[in-house]
Amino acid sequence: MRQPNLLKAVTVGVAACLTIFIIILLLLVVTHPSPAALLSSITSREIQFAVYLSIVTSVASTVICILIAVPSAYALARYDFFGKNAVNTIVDMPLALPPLVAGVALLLFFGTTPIGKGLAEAGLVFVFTPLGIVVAQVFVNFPFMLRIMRSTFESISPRYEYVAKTLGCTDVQALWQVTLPMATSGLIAGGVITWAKGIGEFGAALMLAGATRMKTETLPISLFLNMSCGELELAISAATILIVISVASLYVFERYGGSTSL
Amino acid sequence: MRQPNLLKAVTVGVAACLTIFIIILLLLVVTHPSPAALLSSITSREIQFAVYLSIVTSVASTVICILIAVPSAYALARYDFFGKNAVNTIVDMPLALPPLVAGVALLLFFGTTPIGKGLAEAGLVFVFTPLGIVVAQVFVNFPFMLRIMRSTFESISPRYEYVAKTLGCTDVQALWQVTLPMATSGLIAGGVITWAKGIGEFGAALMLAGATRMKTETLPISLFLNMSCGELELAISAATILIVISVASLYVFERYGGSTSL
Amino acid sequence: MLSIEHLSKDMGEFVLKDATLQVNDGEYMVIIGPTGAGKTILLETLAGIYPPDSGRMVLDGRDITDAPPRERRISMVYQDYMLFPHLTVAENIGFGLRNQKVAQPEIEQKVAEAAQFLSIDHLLHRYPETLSGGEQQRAAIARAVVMEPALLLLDEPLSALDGRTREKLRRELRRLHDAYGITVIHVTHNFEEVFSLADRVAVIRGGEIVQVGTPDEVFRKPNCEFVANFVGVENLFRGTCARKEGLSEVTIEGVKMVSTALADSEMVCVTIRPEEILISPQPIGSCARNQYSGMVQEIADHGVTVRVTVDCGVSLVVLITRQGYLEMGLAEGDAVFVAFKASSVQIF
Amino acid sequence: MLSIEHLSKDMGEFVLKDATLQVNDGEYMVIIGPTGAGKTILLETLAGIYPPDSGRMVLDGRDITDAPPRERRISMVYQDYMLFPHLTVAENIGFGLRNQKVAQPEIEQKVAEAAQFLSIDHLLHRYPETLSGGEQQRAAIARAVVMEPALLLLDEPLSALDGRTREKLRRELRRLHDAYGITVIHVTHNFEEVFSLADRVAVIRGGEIVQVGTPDEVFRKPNCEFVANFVGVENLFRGTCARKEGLSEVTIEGVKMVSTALADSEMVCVTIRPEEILISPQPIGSCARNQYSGMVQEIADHGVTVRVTVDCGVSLVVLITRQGYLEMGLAEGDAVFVAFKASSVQIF
Repeated sequence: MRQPNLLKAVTVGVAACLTIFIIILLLLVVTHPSPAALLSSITSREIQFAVYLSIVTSVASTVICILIAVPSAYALARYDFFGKNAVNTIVDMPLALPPLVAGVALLLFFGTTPIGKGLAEAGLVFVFTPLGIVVAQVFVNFPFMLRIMRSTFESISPRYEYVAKTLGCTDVQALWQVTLPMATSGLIAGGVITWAKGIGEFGAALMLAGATRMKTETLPISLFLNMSCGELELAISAATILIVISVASLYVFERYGGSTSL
Repeated sequence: MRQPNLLKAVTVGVAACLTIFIIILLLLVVTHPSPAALLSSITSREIQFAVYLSIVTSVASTVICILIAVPSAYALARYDFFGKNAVNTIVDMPLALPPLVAGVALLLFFGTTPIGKGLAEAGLVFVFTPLGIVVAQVFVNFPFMLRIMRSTFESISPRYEYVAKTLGCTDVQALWQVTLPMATSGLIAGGVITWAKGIGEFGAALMLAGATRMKTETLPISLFLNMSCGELELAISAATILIVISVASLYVFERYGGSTSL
Repeated sequence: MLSIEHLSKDMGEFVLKDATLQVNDGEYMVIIGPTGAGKTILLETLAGIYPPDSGRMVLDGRDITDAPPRERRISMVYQDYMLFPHLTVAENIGFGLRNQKVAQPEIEQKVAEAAQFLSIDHLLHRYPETLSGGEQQRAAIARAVVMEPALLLLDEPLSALDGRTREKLRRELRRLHDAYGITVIHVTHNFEEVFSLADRVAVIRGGEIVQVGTPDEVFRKPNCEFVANFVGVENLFRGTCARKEGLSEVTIEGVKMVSTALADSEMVCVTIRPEEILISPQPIGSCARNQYSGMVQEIADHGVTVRVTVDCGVSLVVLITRQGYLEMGLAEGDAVFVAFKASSVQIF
Repeated sequence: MLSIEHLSKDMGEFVLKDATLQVNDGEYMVIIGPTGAGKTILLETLAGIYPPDSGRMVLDGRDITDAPPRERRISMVYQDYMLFPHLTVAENIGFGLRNQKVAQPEIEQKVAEAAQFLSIDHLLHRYPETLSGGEQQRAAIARAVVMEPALLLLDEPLSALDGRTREKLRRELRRLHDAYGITVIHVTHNFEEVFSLADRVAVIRGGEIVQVGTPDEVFRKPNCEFVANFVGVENLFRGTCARKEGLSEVTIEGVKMVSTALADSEMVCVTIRPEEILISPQPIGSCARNQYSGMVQEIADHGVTVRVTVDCGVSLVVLITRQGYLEMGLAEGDAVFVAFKASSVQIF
C-alpha cells in the first residue's frame, strides 16, 4: 500500500488556507460598495485628485530611486572599498525602520537643520507639500530597488564586462552596453515594486507632508482621511484602486523578478 | 600613467552620500531631545505602556508568523501541487499591498462578516483591541518570514532529506532532524526582521485596532498620537526607541541573513 | 538479489523507461551512461524517494515497490557527500543507527569500526565542512555501510574528487566490497571506474537500459551503435555482410574484413578497437586474418598514447604507446602495414 | 613578442608572484597548473582587468603595463563563453569592431569571414542561449579573433565541453593558429591540450612559473618535484647519486639505477615514465642499462592501457597496452623482468 504523504498534505494545506484568506480579504474590500456607488466615488473630484497626485509623486519617486539605487547597487556588487560592509547594512536601514520614524526624521531634517532651511529659502519646500511626499517615498522605498539591483548585478558575471573592455569598451560603455541590458528584468521588477510601494506609502508621507485634503491627499492619505470622518464609500473606493494597482504590479514583479530577490 | 577609475569613484560616491544621509537623519532624531528630557519621557507611564504593548504584540505576531510561514514555505520550496504559482504570487500580496488597505480589509473581515462576528461572540474581539494589533502585524509581515524561509529551504538540497530517509527517518523526522537545523540562520534572520517590522507596524494596526491612548498605543501609535497633539518630547522618545530596535535587529539580520534574500 | 522489473518514472527532464535489471547478491554493478540518461532517477526510485509510475522492485524476495525508504534496507551515497553540516562526523555516521534506537555503546562501537575501516577514525569529532572532499566522501560511505544495507547505491561517488583522491577512494570501494561482500549499484560516467570496479556493467540511455554484461563484453562487443559510440569505439563502419567458411566477411567501401562474429542481417555495423590493431613499417608476419597496407594520415600525440590514423581504403585509427611510436619512427605520409584478428572485428 | 617581467598581483585567494615569461610571435604557449594556481589571474592581468602590484608587460615593444584593456590589442576567450545574451551571434562577433567605429559593410564582411572559418555562418542570426556549448565557444573565439589581436588569451576554452566537441574544437584551434599565425596563450589543466596544441608549455604553481619548455622537455624532464608530481610521474623516488663513467648512478633503497642525466647534488629525485619501461615474463635481451627482475604486485585495468606495479626492490609502475597485457598473460604474483634505458631516468 502506498502511504499518503502526511507532511505534504499539512504544509500544502497551510499554504492553501493562507492563500484563500488573502483572496477573501481582497474580495471583501472590492465587493463592499455597490458598483454604482464605487463608480460615482471614483469619478469624484477628490478621488480623481488623489489618483493624479499618487501617480505623479510615485512616478517621480521611482525615477529618483532608480537614479540613486542603480549606481549604489553597482558599487556594492562590483567594487571593494573601505566601509563597504557598513554601507551595505546602513542602506538597508529604511527596511527595518518604521516609516513613521523615517517621516519624523525627514521632518526634523527639512524643518530644523540649516540645509533644510536653505532649501526652503531656495523654493524647495518639503514640509507639508507634495514634494515632501516624493522625498518620503524615495527614502522609504529605495532599499527595495537597491537590493533588487544589487542581487541582479551580482548575478551577472563581471567577466562579461572584462570581455567588453578587451573589445574596446571603456568602463562606462561596458556597463551601458553589456551589464545594463542584461539587467533589464531586474530593473523592471525593481521599478514596478518601488512604484507600487510608493503609491501605497503612508506613514512617512503623513509625518513629512501631512494629511491635507486636496493638497497632499494621495490615495492612502485619502483612505485615512475618509475613514477618519466616516466617508466609507470614498475610503473603500481609494482602497479598491490601491488593490488593483498592487495586484497588477505584483503580477509584473513576479513575471520579471521571480528569480531576483528583494 | 594609470588612469583613475571614474566609474568606481562616481558609483561609490553615490553609495557613500546615501549612507551619510541616512546616518545624519538617525542622529538628528536621537540627539533632538536633551538626555534628561529623553530619560523622563522614556520613564513616563505612557511610553512604558507603549513599550510593553509593542513587545507583547510583536513577539506574539512573530511566533504566529513562524507557525504559518515555515510550513507554507516548505510546501512551496519542496512540493509541486496544483495552483503553486498562484499561491506563490498571492502570499507575496501583502508585500505590495499598502498596510492601510490591509487594515481596512481586516476591519471589514472581523467587523462585518459572519466569521468575524462569530469570533467576537466567542470572546475574540479584534476590532479596536490589542488582539487586532497582533493580527494586523501578522498579516502585513508574514510574507517576509515566508520569503526568507522559502529561499532558505530552496538553498538546502532535498537530497539531505533523501539521505535521512534512507537512514530511517520519516518525512517529518527528516524535516525536523535535518532540514530545520540546517535552516537555523534563516529562521533567526526571518524572525528578527519580522519582529522588527511588527514593532514598527502602523498603517494596518491603525485601521483595525485604532489609536486609543493607553489601550492600543504601541510605539508607532504613540509617536503618531503625540506628534498630532504636539507632545514632541514623548513623540521623539518613542521614535528613539524604535530606531534603537531597528538598528539592533538590522545588525542581527545582516549577520544571519546576509546571504538569504527577503 | 535485486530485481528491477519494467520500472518507469517520468519526471519531465529525467525519465526512466521500462528499466529491467537484475543485481545478484554481492555483485558490484556499475551503471554507466551520458549526463541526463536517468542514472540518478533510477537510484532515487530504488531508494524509495519517488514512487515509480509502473513496474516493480523486489529485494531479497521482498516487494519493496511501495515501501517507504526507511524500510528498504537500501543506503545511498551522493556525489556531493550530503553530510549533515550541523552534526559531527561521528554523529553523521551514527545517524541511522540512532534512528533505529540502537543502544549508544553499540552505536559508538559500530561507528568506530566503520571509521577505522575507512581511515577516518581521527576525524570523528570534526564537522564536515572542515574535511577535504575525499574525507567527506569516506564519512558518507561510512554512514551508509554502518546500516549494513542489503543494497548500497553510489551516485557518481568519485566525480567530485580530484585525480589522486579519486584513485585512492576507488581502491577503498573495491576493498570495502571485497571485505563485506556488499551488493553495490554504482552509477558513473567514468570508464575507468567500470574497469577497476565492476563485476558487471549496465549501459543506460534516455532512461532505458540498453546493454548489460561484463565490462569486457560491453566494451568489446557493444550491441548497438549508441553503446559503440558512447564507449568511444573509434573504428565504427557500416557495410554489407556475407557468410563464408563459418565466418563473416564484411565489405566496407570495397574493403573486405573477416570476423568471427555472425550477423543477423545483411547491413551491419562493424567496430575494431584501436588498441587491437597492430601497426608496423614492415609487413606483419602474424596469423591475423585481416592484413592491409596503407599510409599514415595523421598522428595525434596524447602523451602516454599516440593515435595513428591509417588510410587503407577505409580510415583506421590505431592506438599505440608512445614508446612504440618512437621506436618505429612513424611520420605522416609513411607507408605502413596494419593487421588485426578476425575475433577483434565486432559486428552488430 | 610578449615579455612578462616580474609580474606580481595579490588578489587574496589568487596570487601572481614574480611571474616572468616570454612568448614569441606566432607561438602557441600553453600554461598548465592545478586549480587555483593563478592561471586566470595571469590572463586577466595581461588583459588589463587588474593593474599589477609590480612588474611590467611589454607587447611588441610597447609597455602596456598601465594601458587600459581597450588599447592593448589583446583578446580573451573564457571557459564559459561569456557571449552577450542580448545580442545575436553576428552582433556578438561584430561587437568589438562596432566599438572601433568600423564601417558597417566592413564589419559584416569580417564577421562573415570569421564565422565561416569557424563553421558557424549558419548561426549568425541566432541568440547565444539557443546554441550548443561548442557553437557558443566557436562564436566566442570568432568574436576574439575578428579583432586581429596581437595576442589571444584562452582561459580553459575547452573545459566546459564534452569529449567529442572538445576534440573537434581542439583541432579548430590548431587550424586557426596555423592559418593566422596568431600568438596564443592558452591556459588549461588538461594534459592532452598540451601535447596537441603547445609549441611551448609553462607550468604555474601558486602564482609562480616553475618551468617553461617544449612539452617533451617538461613532461620528460620535470625540473622539480612539484612538476614531476603534477604531470603525473608515477615512478618518483628519492636517492643518493654518484658519478660513474660519465653517467650517474643513483641508489634508491639499495636498488641502483644508471642515468645519463647529471645531478647537482648528492640527494636527488629520480623519475622514470611508466610507458618507457619494458616488461616481459622472459629476460629482456636489450641494450637497456637498467634491468631488474621482480614480481607483479598489482594490475589495474584502465580499458585502453593497463598499469602494472612491479616490486623489484622498489615499486615500479609500468604502463602497457591492453593488447600487450593480454598477450603476455600477466597475473598478480608472476615473476617478471623489467628494463629501461639510462636516458629514461630523469634526475633533479
